Amino acid sequence: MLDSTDSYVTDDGRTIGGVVMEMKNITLRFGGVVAIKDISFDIREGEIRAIIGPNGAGKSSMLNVISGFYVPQEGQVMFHGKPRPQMKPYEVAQQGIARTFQNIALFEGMTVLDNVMTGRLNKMSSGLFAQAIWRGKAEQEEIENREKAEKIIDFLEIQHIRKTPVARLPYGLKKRVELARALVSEPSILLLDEPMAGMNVEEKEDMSRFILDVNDEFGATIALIEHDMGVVMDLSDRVVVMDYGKKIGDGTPNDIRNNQAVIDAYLGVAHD
Amino acid sequence: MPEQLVFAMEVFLNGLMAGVLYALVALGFVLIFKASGIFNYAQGVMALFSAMTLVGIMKGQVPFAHVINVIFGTDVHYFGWTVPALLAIILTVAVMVLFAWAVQKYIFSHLVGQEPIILFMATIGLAYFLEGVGDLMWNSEIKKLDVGLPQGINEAIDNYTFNIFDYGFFIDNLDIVATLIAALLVGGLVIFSQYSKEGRAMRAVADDHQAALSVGVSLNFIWIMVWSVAGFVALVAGIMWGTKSGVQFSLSLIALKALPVLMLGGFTSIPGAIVGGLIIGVGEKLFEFAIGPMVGGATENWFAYVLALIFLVFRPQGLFGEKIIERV
Amino acid sequence: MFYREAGDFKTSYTDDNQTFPIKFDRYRYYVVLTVAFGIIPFLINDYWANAFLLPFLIYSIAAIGLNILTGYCGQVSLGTGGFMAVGAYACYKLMTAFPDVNIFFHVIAAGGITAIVCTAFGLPSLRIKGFYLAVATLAAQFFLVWLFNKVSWFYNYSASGQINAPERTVFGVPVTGANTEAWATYLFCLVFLAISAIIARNLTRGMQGRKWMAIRDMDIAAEIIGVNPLRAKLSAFAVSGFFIGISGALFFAVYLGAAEAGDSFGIQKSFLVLFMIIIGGLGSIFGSFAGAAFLVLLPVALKLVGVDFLGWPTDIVAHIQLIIVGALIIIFLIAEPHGIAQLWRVAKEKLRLWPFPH
Amino acid sequence: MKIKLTTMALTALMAAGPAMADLVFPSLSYRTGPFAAGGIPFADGYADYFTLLNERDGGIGGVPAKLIECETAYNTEKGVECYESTKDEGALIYQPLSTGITYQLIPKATADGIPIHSMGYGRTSAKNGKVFSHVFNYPVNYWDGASVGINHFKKQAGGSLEGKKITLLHFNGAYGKEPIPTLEALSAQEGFSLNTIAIDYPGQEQKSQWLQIRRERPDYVLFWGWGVMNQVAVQEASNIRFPMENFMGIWWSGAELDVLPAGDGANGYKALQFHNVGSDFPIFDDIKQYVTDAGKAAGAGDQIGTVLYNRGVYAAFLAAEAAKAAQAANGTKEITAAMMRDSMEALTIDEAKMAAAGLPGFGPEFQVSCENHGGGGMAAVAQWDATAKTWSLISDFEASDSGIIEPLIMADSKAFADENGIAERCN
Repeated sequence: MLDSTDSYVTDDGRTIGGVVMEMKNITLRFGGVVAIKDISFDIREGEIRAIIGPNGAGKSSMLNVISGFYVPQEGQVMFHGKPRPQMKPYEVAQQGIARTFQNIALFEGMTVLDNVMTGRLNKMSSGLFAQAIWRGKAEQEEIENREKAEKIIDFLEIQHIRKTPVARLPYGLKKRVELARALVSEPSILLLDEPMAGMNVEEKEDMSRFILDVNDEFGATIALIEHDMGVVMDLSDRVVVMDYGKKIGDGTPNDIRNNQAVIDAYLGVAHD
Repeated sequence: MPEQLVFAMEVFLNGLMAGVLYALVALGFVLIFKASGIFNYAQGVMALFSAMTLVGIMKGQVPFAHVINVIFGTDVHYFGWTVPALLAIILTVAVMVLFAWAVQKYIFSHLVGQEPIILFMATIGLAYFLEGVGDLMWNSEIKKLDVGLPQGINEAIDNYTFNIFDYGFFIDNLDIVATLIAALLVGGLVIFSQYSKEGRAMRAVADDHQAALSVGVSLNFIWIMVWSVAGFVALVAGIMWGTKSGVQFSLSLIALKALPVLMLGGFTSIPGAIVGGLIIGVGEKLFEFAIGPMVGGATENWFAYVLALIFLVFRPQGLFGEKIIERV
Repeated sequence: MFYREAGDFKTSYTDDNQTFPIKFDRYRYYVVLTVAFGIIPFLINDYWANAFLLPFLIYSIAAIGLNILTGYCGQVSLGTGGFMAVGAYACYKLMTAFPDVNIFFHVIAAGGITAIVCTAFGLPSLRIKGFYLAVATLAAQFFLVWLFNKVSWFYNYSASGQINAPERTVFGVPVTGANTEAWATYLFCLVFLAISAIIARNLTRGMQGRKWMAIRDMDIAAEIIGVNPLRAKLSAFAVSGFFIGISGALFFAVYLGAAEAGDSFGIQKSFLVLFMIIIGGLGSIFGSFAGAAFLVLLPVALKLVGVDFLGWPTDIVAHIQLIIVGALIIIFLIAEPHGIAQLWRVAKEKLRLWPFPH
Repeated sequence: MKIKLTTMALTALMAAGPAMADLVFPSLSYRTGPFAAGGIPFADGYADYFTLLNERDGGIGGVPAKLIECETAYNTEKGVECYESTKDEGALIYQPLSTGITYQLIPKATADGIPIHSMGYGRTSAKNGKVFSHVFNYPVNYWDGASVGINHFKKQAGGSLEGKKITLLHFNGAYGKEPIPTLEALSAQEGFSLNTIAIDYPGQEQKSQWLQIRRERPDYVLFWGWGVMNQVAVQEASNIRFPMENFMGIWWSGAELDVLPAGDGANGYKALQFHNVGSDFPIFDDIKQYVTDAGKAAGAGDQIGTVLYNRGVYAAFLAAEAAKAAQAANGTKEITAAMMRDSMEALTIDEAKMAAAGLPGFGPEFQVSCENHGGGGMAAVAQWDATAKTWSLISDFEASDSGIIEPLIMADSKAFADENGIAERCN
């Protein structure tokens, strides 16, 4: 058993650090419905952590708890070993947690470039007045942000649609733009909500490659939700399995593959 | 009983009566909004237009007389006949149905799927258009409207309350009639939407356009119907207000009285419109009674909005509006 | 070929971030500026200034203000008339209280005061959305007008409740009061419009604009990626109020010269400015100009045609004017819901390809 | 299709040609908008009077009067546009017909040297000609109205208002607040208690106000309303059975259209007037003969003799008289706005002039001077007879209490002069 501060090196040579975020006995209810029931798990620095489960298992709700959009009735989110006080979603984002959404949540009225640039909003320190006259620091920061954004745009290979309004893009590209928007904020933890949902095999391969590259090149910790077991098993270092709001498995892909509860959930054994 | 309390009771009752009329106007908004997502700013002008049409038909006015006279150099004003009130009302309803059809065919069938604000703007354009047409058609004089509704203080209530409180309450007969008619109208609408085939189709459309389409409900027909019903409601409101003040431009401004009611009651709820109307009616009258004299009076216009605003801050979807669940 | 962007390469991000990245646009912009500042002042007369140019300039500022709030930040407001009244009355109080300070600063200060008031009335926007908010802003409209009517301090206790703009000069040239020259009032307003447009453009092309648009397009997602909705919305209300306040101050002091809250800043003003930005184009600075020009010019043009040219009775013309304005609004919305600005963009694309349509 | 419009267009085009010699009278009318019903008869009367002069007398002193009508819809911005579009046509006098537009035109017209006549509206303190060189508000203003009204009630009460309760019910805006200072001063002098109740635009709903009146039982109610406010107020007064003879409106709340919708309930309602009512004057025969029957009437022709039509005629009559006097004084038929102004400042209206114009006893006799641009401040009280459906004057034109009003006018005009750095004239 690893300690929360221990680090180790994976088979493909990446270093996985200590625990950066820990969910402690999270319970979330909507009225009478229990979406998440007493779930605990942790995320380590530099790892790719997957949360899987059938529809309605509470995966997205879990992600929403992490990004501060839902406030759990019970339990605690530990961040860097300290309990995180209740905060607004934008404050969570300011701590370096970026995310994408299951049903793409891009800003449809803006161009790809503007969408990506928006991801850097927390890196901008000049005030309203400085921006109004567009001189000095405001202009400098704008250029810096643009350079960073262009790097990400190059990296995700979406240069050609830079100035296209997002509303005109096909689904797969939109997903990529959303990833770019999250990446450009240089997050310490990146939350991906079904990054490959609705994609064809080719697009899925592309996306998997991007996720691995992001983890590798930017050293980002990634927590992702995915439906597609196959992809998840190949991608992730550790997997949490949820079903009906409960955690039914947690471990390396190999552990999960052999976990009877998981197999039952996925093969549809009747709940009793 | 202390005098002020007695006065407050009188104000309260009158507020309720005023509230019923507000609710009536608000109802027209709700019907259209529920079925088609259109926030119909023209509702007030529709009230004016329908009341003008009613008077015009009753008096046998020649439509567009002024324009005709100017173009052809003629001097026609009246056909020389008069039409009984009931028949005139039926004819006016027919005009409003025709109007509903035209609105649907020439405007909103071309705007399907647009954003709400675009639809809203279109109704403001419609309001301008209708205002211009109405004046050209029936001229801009103040027209006396008399379809036989009683007016003036209700003696019975005056005497009755005088015996109890030593102060006779003032309740206008017109308000009592208006309340009864509004109640009948609302009851009728509820029965219509619950029990008739068209009514059920209307509710189906309100719930889910796509689903309603897929089970074979004609959206076009429903929308025309909803606009017609709203036109009818506008006519009733126009008659009530027009009886008191004569039919004139300011009837179109009663829409502004209905907006706070909508905020309070929710844009999609018929009971909301009624309860909201009553709350606004009573609230603004009581505020004017209690606080008005201290701040110089004439508070009703803004107080209705402020009341609705305060309310909304605590309940953003209105009184009966559907609860907003935010998801990502 | 009339409109060219090929061969116009950018070598730095600064170049690419310009307001008019395309050379052709930039030249046209300089031409417009030259005409506006260098030529019109020599041609202008009282009629053109008061019937068209001043209202156009002033409404453009108001439209830019409302466009920031509604077009960029997605918060529909029907309180514009009330906020213009704040600007007007603030300007009046400042003009009469500090007669020695230049009117230029009074107008700016009036904008600042309006920004504060507007922000206060923007607070409910955190809870109330969409049409509910639009109707809620009417509370501001009615309350403010009532207030300016009721509290006689605002109109210096004058018997009539009207406010009158006393004469004030800039560089010795009167811009308010009885003895103004058309060119002076025109230039004075034009300077404010130019400043407003530049500030608005800078704000909307940068990070602040992106935050506003993010809130407009999807407020929940915006909050999750780090936009503070409180600050974004309130800053939009503040900036919008600043411009609307300036326009209200100019409207009263330079254009009308005398005003009364209910008369000059009623709910019709709120609707008019909203029309302007919707017909012009939501979320477009150019659209604010186009919408203001359209709605200021149209009634005057219709009147000229109807009364002066065709000789029709004024009332028929006025009614037909209502019908035409109403019909045009509807036709516009059906033909191009995104306003004149979008028509312009489409036309540019066509021109760029011309004469090779494919 | 024989189109009258085209002929009208042609005449308009031809008229726009070299006919510079005409005497130009712009009419800033409002035949549309919220107050159209009141604006139409006035505009008709104004236009018909000049048409009559042209048709019957060949104009004023032989020069045709040219009326340029411009639609303001009671909207201040349109009013400004109208002013600018007509002033270069040689306009002699403006009657803005709206207090808001008057306020805007005061500085503009003064600078352009064109006189303004705001008859029974506008800025009350413009009566002080020392400060307002180009603005005239003869024969009467709102403060006179308030004073005459109170005097009437005083007479009605048997000579004293001591201990009486009087309520001012008013439009919640500049116009409605005008009489308050006068009434406050009068209340101190006469010993009645004054209460003011405001009604917000548009005034469609006045339940609160009338419940308050019913509770407080004032002895008299004075009323400053306009538009739908008038009809509703009269109706509500009759609903609560307020004694109509104790309810009096200002001259903008005293036309047929204000009382007709209330039917019999309006019987006995009073209103102040500064000109006579009814169609029993020789001029109306001429108007019928030369204007209406000749198909040249501005409106439908059914407004003749109504209060607001008569007011339009009266306004036109006063303008025409001033123009006539200017022609005589300057020995030229083609007068300018400056001559018009000088003539207005020396205008005398007496019975002879009125009778000569076919308007015997139509208005008060008065004189205008450099110091006094407001005339004699005389008004009469009219009462409505619901059975006969007519207004009739029940008093003579009586003067207001100038001891109360003069100091108020001086104070307000001085404030304006100070704010705008105007030096007093007439010294």
